[in-house]
Amino acid sequence: MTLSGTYTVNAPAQTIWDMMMDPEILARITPAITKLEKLDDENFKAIAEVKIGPVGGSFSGNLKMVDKVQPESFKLIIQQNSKIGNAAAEVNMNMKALSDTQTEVSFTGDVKLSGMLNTMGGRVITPVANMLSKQFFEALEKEVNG
Amino acid sequence: MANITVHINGVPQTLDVEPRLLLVHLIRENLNLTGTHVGCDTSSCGACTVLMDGRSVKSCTVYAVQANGKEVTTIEGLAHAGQLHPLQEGFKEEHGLQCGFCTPGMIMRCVDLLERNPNPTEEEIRWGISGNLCRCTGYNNIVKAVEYAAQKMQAAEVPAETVA
Amino acid sequence: MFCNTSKEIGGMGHSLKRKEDARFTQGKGHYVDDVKLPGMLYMDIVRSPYAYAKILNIDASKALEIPGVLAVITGRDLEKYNLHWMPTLMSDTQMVLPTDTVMYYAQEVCAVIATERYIAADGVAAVEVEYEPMKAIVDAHKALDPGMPVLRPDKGKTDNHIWHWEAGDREATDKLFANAEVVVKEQVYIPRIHVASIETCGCVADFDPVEAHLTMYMTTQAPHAIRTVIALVAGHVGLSEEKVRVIASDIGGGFGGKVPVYPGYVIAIAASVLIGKPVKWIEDRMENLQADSFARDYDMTCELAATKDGKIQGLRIKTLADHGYTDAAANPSKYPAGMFSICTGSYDYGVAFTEMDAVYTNKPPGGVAYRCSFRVTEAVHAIERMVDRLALEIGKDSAQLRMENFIKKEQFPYHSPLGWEYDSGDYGPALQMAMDIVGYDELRKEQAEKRKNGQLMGIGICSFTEVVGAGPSKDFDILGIKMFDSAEIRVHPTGKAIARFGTKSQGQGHETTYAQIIAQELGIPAEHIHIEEGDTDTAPYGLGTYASRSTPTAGAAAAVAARKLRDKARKIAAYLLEVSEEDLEWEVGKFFVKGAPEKSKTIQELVFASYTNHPQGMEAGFEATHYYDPPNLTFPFGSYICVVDIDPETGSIKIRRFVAIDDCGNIINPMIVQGQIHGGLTQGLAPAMFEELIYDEDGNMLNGSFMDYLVPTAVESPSWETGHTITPCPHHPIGAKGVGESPTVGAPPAIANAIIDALSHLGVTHIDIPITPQKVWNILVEKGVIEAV
Amino acid sequence: MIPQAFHYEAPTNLEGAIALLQKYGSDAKIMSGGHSLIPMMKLRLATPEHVIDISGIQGLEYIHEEGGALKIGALTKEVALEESSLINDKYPLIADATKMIADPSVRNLATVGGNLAHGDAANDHPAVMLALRASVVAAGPNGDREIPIDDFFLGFFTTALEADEILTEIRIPIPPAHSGGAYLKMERKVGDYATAATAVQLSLDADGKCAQIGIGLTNVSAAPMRASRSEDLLRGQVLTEELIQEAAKMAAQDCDPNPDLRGSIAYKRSIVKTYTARAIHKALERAGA
Repeated sequence: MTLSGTYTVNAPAQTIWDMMMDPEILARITPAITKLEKLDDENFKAIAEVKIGPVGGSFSGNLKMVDKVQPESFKLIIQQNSKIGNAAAEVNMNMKALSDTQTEVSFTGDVKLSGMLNTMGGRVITPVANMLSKQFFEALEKEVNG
Repeated sequence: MANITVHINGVPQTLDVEPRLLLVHLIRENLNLTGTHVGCDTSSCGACTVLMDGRSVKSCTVYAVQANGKEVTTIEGLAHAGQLHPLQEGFKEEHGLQCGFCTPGMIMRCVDLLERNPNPTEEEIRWGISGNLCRCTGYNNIVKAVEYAAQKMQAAEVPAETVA
Repeated sequence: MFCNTSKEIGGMGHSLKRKEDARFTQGKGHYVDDVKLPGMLYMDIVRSPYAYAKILNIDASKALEIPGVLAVITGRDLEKYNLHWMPTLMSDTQMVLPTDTVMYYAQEVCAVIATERYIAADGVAAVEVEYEPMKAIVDAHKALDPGMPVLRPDKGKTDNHIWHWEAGDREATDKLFANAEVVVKEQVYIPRIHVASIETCGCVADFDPVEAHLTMYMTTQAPHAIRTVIALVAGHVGLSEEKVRVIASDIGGGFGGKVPVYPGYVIAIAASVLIGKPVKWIEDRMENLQADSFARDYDMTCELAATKDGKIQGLRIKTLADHGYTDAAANPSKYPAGMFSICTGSYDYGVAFTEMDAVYTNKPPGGVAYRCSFRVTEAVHAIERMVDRLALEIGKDSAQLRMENFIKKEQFPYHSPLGWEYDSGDYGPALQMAMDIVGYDELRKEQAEKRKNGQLMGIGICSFTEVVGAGPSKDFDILGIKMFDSAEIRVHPTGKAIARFGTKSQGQGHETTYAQIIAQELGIPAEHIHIEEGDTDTAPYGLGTYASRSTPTAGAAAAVAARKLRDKARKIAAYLLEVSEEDLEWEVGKFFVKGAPEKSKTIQELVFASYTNHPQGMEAGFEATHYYDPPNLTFPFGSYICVVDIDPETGSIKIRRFVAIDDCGNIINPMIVQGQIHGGLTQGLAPAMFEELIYDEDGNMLNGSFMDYLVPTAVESPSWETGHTITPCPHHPIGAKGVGESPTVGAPPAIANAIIDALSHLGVTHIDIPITPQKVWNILVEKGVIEAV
Repeated sequence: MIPQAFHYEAPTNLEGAIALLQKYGSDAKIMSGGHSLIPMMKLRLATPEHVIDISGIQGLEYIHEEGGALKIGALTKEVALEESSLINDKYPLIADATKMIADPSVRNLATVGGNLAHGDAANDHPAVMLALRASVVAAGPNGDREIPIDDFFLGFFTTALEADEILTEIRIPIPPAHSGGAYLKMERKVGDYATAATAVQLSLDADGKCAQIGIGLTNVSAAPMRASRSEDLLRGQVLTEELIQEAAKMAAQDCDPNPDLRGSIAYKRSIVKTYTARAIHKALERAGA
């Protein structure tokens, strides 16, 4: 499944970059993530709680941040496991400066789901992903506007 | 654990059950009434159909605690004093079954169907049993079996209380 | 219809009500999940969320902390006993539990044994498995691409090719096609489907450590073969064949899916042996759909050669078969593609050639037949689609084209260009009967009118020839065991009988029809003949029930065994009536003296005498056993016509009528035969319009539950119209042929042909099944009939 | 498929149920008929610690007209709608839709309130209630509040119900004379979620013009949706074939379906178009046009 999203944020690219590089802030703005623990420059341990209507799941796994080109782009490699199935994703994040104060944040990603999540989740996955990305951008904007 | 009393085929049964115990397992495992079957687990096939307060329900998607204080009728409770229910007779007479696995659920569903609509058309029967899957018969003879029972019940005017 | 017994005796031709229905209608059937033994434990299985992955670690500690969880069994545990792999029926090997790698989505990873079903489920949720996912091979075509990972290096493979097989005359066929006036060609894919019997699979393995005896209660179509397989797989750990008892009680539908030995059975046995208690394992529906044997998955390149005026001359089919990660086909023949070479169908022409390659992919193993003799449905689909394709090409009515090319009655026994000897047939009358009932000519006129107004209706025909009753020992075996079947009849002093068989009914009504065969031969009322099957301790050895083989094999055995008894009765009658055997004549139920019919002895008197007053030197009692090795297969046939209406805006398809004329030779019980046909038709409708196992590019199954695997309900299933002709089987003792599967074989092409016929004027020549409204809609958009928004 | 263990409570009145919701917060799930919740629990996709069974609360099963509105108690079972002569005679849209929900045995237990409170755009009642311009009543610690249906469905599986609120009643304005409605649903087989479905409710004025129209769509967006542009186009107009087709096309353009096993985006849009037009026709016919 491919995901993508674009959003214009009222902040310079570098500001956004700094926020994304701060595990505490990243955890705060990324929906569902409850804990992000930095292991080294690239690797994080992540715990997520997803709750949509009656469906819920606790995920844990790794998050890897690679190919960093400050302040333009980086890639996230995510592996999250849960009792109802596992999720693996590769997401390319891009920050394109529109002006000194405006940045276009966009991402494209490929997500693979396995297990029950995949079998039973077909009907709900895309709306959930869209919802989560919307929440992400909203949280990002909120964070920017402080 | 929850303490519940369920009237199964007219007999009150008081038991302590885990809240997550499914009604079908209460019936099959706790009460050893194995005529009610499990076919799909997603309330798609109807093999587990029983009557709860006279209405057909899929007992794989009902918790036993939800049946507390209710009347549950299973296939074993359908015949009275050795006298088969007209549907049981109809399924045999019209060859409305083959492997027999869906049959108890199908019959229980049809009890409810005929209760509400004593003289259904073929179309109404087909929609009426659309939540019960049969892999053997192709449904033609199930329709006939229901028609057989409908005629017989109308002729005899079987009182409602003998089936609920 | 043949029927010469009274209703009281209930021999052949009577629509006797079924004996088994008394218990089934009252909830007294006895299916495997009804088995409850003292101290019984429950098994539940952890399954792979990946289609192809290395298992890095299995951590069962949290599961084992749950009170009531007794054990978690892994492949490493089984490896100690060399039970982690088992042979398949196709001389391949299959994992019982993996030690290193999982090969398909929902494959067994390890098993939790607990005191209760619910606790076992909790245990499964608590086992933590670490995987390293690998890129799965999902597409059978890509499986053969260079550079693809080799899935089965353990088989000495250097690629994913399993076997190549061919039949017919390649050279002559190629030559014919090179010079033919007309050649039509289509790529025809028959998707992966699942039998989805309403009862899933399961077992209770009950090992008695003191006696070293295993009783295996299970849902199997072939109890004897399973016992032998158990002895072969686990003989080295002490499960000796005489100490294994397989009991198959009532079975909630089989359709081929309950022929194989699934890993769960072996794990349950291992668990019972290890723990010394009975262990129950019952699949849920998702496990059943996701991991049990599939059917079909044949991609066929089909070509038909003919003259311009429609004389069919040759057939050429090249197939790619996706077998999943192991070839575990439940195939009763020595040919790797089973009975696919019936693909020349009902038509007489010179040459044919078929070749086939099988490949490994990361999908569950199989296949099974889904209610047909292995690979017949694929063959019939290919030929019946191609005949319609030819009719379209040369502008000839498809019924007429069939009529002109049928093998004629006087040509039987007919030797097909791919090697079968058809025993009997008379195809024209069956098609004509179907055409008359449906009003074929009128329908064609209506269709022409409707096309003028943009309305879409189609008429589809299928005139199939089946090949069932595996099988003659020269061609058919399972693991080397020849495919005879058996009957043992014991008649007790009062003239009441018990008969046991090597087959196993899953709804076919054996308890009734076998009794009718014996009643026919001996004159003992069917009511007083009790039929038993499914217990390997008591029933004679047989290969089981599938491929419509019960009547052709065990049914024949019943007739022959009964005739042995009739011969004995004749001897006793001669002795009692003091005449020579030649002076006696048989009339159902009694022997009488020729010319003096008042001098007679009933079968009951003769049976009683066999216990009380038999001739000196004669063995006492009235028992006979027969193992029947059929001289040939039986070739039932039929012609089906389907009429569909299509909503030109949405692509919705409504089957307006479906007429099925079947010929299965002499009929034992017309009611049961008709019921078999109804059921088979709905199971033919299913893959034609609804069912398909769908995988994504990573090998995840996307529709592994009844919420998305679309088994037709009474609403989708039309009201079937049936009829029959009778062409007795010349070599079967009672002239019967198998019937249970003909409609599943014949219905899909009839439906597909009807839908394609409805669209053929738009230039549509083929659509793969299942033909869904979405597929039809896509075509309507592509052909410019409607516009997408 | 065995659910994870949970604690079970069966309050007999609303106050008790609300108190339990306040006590357990997001660890609790309300269950009425259980036919949305239990399947998810059996798959262990839903693992609530507490299940609050409200089916024993008296007085929430009714179908009657009162004060200009049709009032349906939240615990009213689908089967009651199916068998109600009031619904069958006067609310054909509801009657149409109810017959298409799952299957008869499920309808014997499933409730109207549950169908709405689940917030699933694939359920059939949300589109119906949008078309009927219903409102729902939510009971909470501070009493009742009425929520117009347009404010109720907030997003994917998300409604305006607070964590400590329970849906108790659905209120539907009684349609004036010359009204009609229809529900058309495309499904892969009986009992399936809609590939797409359209609910239409309309009223005609004395001149035969469309005085009011509601169009709701099922399973073609993350949240249940109203085809507002289509409604606006038709309101106040004589419904010509051309206008109806245009409105149907707008609905198809405005919806936002996901491609899945039920169909492609293009196919779902096309079904919306066809069924919207057909449902308008059927509603018109029923309105006596």
